[in-house]
Amino acid sequence: MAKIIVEVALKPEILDPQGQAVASALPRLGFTFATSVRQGKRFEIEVAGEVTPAMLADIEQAAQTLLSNPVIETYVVKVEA
Amino acid sequence: MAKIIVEVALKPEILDPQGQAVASALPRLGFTFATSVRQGKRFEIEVAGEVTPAMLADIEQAAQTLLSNPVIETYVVKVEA
Amino acid sequence: MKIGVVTFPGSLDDRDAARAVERAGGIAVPLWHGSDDLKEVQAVILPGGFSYGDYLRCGAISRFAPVMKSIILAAEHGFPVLGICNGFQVLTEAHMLPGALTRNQGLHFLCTDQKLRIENNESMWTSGFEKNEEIVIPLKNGEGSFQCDDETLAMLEGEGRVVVRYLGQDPNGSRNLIAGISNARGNVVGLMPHPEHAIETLTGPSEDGLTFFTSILHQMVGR
Amino acid sequence: MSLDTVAHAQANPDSKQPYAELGLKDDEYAHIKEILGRRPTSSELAMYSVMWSEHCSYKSSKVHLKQFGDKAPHSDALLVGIGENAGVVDIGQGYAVTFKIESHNHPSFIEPYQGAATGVGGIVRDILTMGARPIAVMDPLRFGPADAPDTHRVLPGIVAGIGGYGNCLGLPNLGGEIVFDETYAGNPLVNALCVGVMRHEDIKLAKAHGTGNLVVLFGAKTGGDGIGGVSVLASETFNAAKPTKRPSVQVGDPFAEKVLIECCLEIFAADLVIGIQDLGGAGLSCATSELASAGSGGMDIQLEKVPLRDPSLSPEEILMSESQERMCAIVEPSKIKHFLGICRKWDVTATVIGEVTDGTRLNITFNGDLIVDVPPRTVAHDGPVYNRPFAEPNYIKALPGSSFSVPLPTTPAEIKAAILKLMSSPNMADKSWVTSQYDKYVQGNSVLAQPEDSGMIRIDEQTNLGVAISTDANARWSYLNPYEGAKLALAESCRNIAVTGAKPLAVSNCLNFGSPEDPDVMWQFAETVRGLADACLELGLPVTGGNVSFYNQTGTVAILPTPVIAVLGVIQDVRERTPMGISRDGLELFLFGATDQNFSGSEWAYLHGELGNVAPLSDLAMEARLIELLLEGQPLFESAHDLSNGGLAASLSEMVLRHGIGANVQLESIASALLVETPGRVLVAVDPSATEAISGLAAKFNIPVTKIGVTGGAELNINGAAISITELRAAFTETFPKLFG
Ligand SMILES: Nc1ncnc2c1ncn2[C@@H]1O[C@H](COP(=O)(O)OP(=O)(O)O)[C@@H](O)[C@H]1O
Ligand SMILES: [Mg+2]
Repeated sequence: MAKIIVEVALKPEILDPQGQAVASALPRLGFTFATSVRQGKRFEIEVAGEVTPAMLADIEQAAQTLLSNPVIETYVVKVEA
Repeated sequence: MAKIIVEVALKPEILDPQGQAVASALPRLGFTFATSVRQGKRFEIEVAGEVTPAMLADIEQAAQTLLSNPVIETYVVKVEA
Repeated sequence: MKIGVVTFPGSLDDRDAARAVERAGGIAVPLWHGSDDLKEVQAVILPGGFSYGDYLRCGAISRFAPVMKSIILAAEHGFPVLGICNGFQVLTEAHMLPGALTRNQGLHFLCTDQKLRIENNESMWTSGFEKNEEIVIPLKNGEGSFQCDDETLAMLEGEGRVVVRYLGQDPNGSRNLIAGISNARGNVVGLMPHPEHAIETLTGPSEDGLTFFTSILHQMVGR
Repeated sequence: MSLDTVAHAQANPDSKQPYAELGLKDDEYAHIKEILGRRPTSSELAMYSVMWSEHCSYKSSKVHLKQFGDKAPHSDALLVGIGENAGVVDIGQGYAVTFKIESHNHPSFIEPYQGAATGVGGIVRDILTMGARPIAVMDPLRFGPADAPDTHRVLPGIVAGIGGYGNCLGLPNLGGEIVFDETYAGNPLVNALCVGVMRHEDIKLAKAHGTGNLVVLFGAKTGGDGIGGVSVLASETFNAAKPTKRPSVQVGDPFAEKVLIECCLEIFAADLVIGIQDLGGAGLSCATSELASAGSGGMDIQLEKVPLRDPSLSPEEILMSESQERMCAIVEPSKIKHFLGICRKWDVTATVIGEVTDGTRLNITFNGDLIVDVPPRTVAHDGPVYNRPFAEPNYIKALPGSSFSVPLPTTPAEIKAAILKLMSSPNMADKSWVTSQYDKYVQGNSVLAQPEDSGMIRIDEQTNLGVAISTDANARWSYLNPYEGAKLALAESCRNIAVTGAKPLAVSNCLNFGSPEDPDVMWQFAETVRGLADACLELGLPVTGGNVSFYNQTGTVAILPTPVIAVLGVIQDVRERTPMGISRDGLELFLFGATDQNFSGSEWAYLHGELGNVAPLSDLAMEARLIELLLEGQPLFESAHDLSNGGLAASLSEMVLRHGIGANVQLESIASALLVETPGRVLVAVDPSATEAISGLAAKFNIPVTKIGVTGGAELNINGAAISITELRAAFTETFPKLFG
């Protein structure tokens, strides 16, 4: 049983109110380390059996159409051990 | 300028309706690869200067108190190149 | 009888909660999130809304507000606190109540007239109800699904700390249809539905909500 | 990087400029040169191009919209009329109400959630700008066929976006419309209405007065949002090498807007602004030029002071950015400290970016270099005006004669089947899948909300003064006859107000059409405006403002002409309002108004693939009498419901479903009476003791009345066709969940 991770992030030029909310909360709590925060999504997908190239192509496709919104987001697919 | 990633996931025993919605949408779109899907969050934090142990301790602390809710979530902190 | 109503940035139902307090016969005192001064109120309501936009987790940022420090401290000594919707979320984030409120199972914001049963009429905020009384008040939220681990659930049920339960069709996937709970002492109560929107039939589905506010006023007078 | 300063423009008169790419015509560009006596700088070109666009200048519609002023009836209620951000009407007791409706159609097609969300954000800022506290929103929507794949992409996103933004602002959503039609398939309509309330003395205007007063920009930081056209310019003229990657989508931040609202209201309460303007389309270009143009002098702006989210923005882009959640205020120097203090309290970024001058020019510098030097009026108010050609389209001439028929039910079995078919069709079915995603309770003053005929809000808790609002359009009638269509939409909206017991007071509108360059569409538009202006005059209602949305088409196919009319009414005591649902057994049902046999444009015809030929003719004198009847008879009515789409069948079904109390109805000429949509009709339920009073009313106002049945039981029974409420409810409620999950 393998695990696929799809990370979805807002394109850098798109406003990220969620990340901003975190960025402005941090210093109020005394945390000064961050110069910027962006918030994205992370999908952990368990797949049965081996990860084949055909399956990866499918996952790419799903990441592009369902898991992310290409108008405002980008995605990365990663295969975990 | 370094980048820190904090990944936050729902604990396995906590209901994840978003992940479930994705899991049931996939086969409707003809994607049959997934046996389970969980949806989590991913914070990309840019920090100024080098990542010191003191800073990492701070980030741990922020991840635990602000970025995640230990009642329902777990987190991982990663330093990116 | 003075009851404080806290305004966080993004609070929405603060004026409604104040109106409910006044209608019940109390005096509503506005409290500001940025000040730890509780202005000598005898109880506090954390109202509904989207504090800080609720972009991270609902209530996650508000719980660090200066006013919360005072409230947490006072509550440990029996000071009555009612968290409604976002207020409930703040209370769980602040670990004043167990569990957490998560995304509705249907994944949509849901605004509906919700049937409920009062499971516990011994808390400071529900003492005016009959036990097992059935009421209808609005439910409106996107993240109202009450979740906790099995052990916590057993404890809440075992100690009778489930204050209000959903009746009829499950609105959001909450464990054991939990709509509201209290702390062990019964002074801190969190509710997902909105009693402050059911205080007159002109603008709400019933007047059932008013009893939450008259309950606390009677409790305080009795002291 | 070289800056195209005024001096540079003077020294290089022949530099080629990408005016055509920015949407300016040759003669418009020549006119700009004439105004300035030189070629514009790139910043000036950017400002003119966006302010002279159809969207901002109303260049195709202006000549027609004039009628709203020319034909305006006298109205004592109008405190601020057309021309400001939103009109303001007097509702008595010292209260003023402002309302406006605007479109966000195209952005919602591109990115449904954010497009709809920012649509709500924009209209709310227009209302706030007038000095008012926003108190409610509404959302008339149009989509392609309910089962079309793209509808499944756009509808859930648009609904979630409207809810996501409006709920987070704490604005109850009181109503709207959801209509499906093929012509909206590639071009959904997202119109958003906001209403706000203030005391008379708190009305604010977008004017920059007083030399030395400060120009303050406050709210969100400026990013590269929504400046597509202008990035063309930035990259073409200067630094083609720079990677200008500007977002194609604006993202709304409702929390930022919520604190902006509270911050503004506190600033208004302390009387700290001379003038104020929201930043919407055309951003800072629009706000500065409009404020200066409406004011008494000139204005100096130091553009480098604008706080940026994206430091790579060029001056042209800063001027054009349509970043959301920003406002611009004119503040006296003595009050600036107090002003900035309130902004700090709410964590709102506020920056002084310039001042009002005693000159006549809008001067903008960037790090000391003069990049804009224009007469503000030429940018904001003296844009081009077109008399676009229009002519009656061929399709009108080609409408079929009388050869149009739809099957009509007569037997009980047919009647039952017809009603179930009608009430489960997407246009008629229960909309709670959508409306339950909207908060209708917040603020605690919602007296009526969807599915009632109009939304109603209590304004004053002591006196129970309130307002009612309704939005309506009937695009199929408008297609058949745009002049009558507009009149009928206004009549329907007024009727929706009057059935609740409120008196119609003022009108706003959002006119959604195809391309103005198409003479057919332009004719539809011209006829619509003529019809609406005539109808407003006849009913004595002022138009307080509105919005025009052109270019709503997929390829060469225009949407149905869709003038969405919003009417605001006043009710002295909201406790007296009449709801639509049948509240108890034993009431008598009366139908006011006459029923004819014209099925053109009706829902029943649409369900059979027919449009018909002749739209109903409006009878506004009768509508006015009906409104008076409703207001006078209001104490008698236990419930009242307007007849519109789906005719009597739909209204009866909706009335019995509201509280699950049935009715027994007997109709003559059942076949047509049940499903025809003759305008000017209302159904009321009254106690039997009021029967005589009802005939008295009907006689007094010369409106036909028919007793059609009594309430009670667990079924809707029409001429022997018995439909159990359970069955009817199932048909009515299952459609949307089935379609959208
Ligand atoms: N269809 C219309 N009917 C009446 N007034 C209109 C109409 N369309 C636009 N207006 C008026 O023209 C002015 C400019 O409109 P608009 O550009 O939408 O305003 P804003 O700049 O506030 O967005 C407003 O006062 C508006 O009310
Ligand atoms: Mg405006």
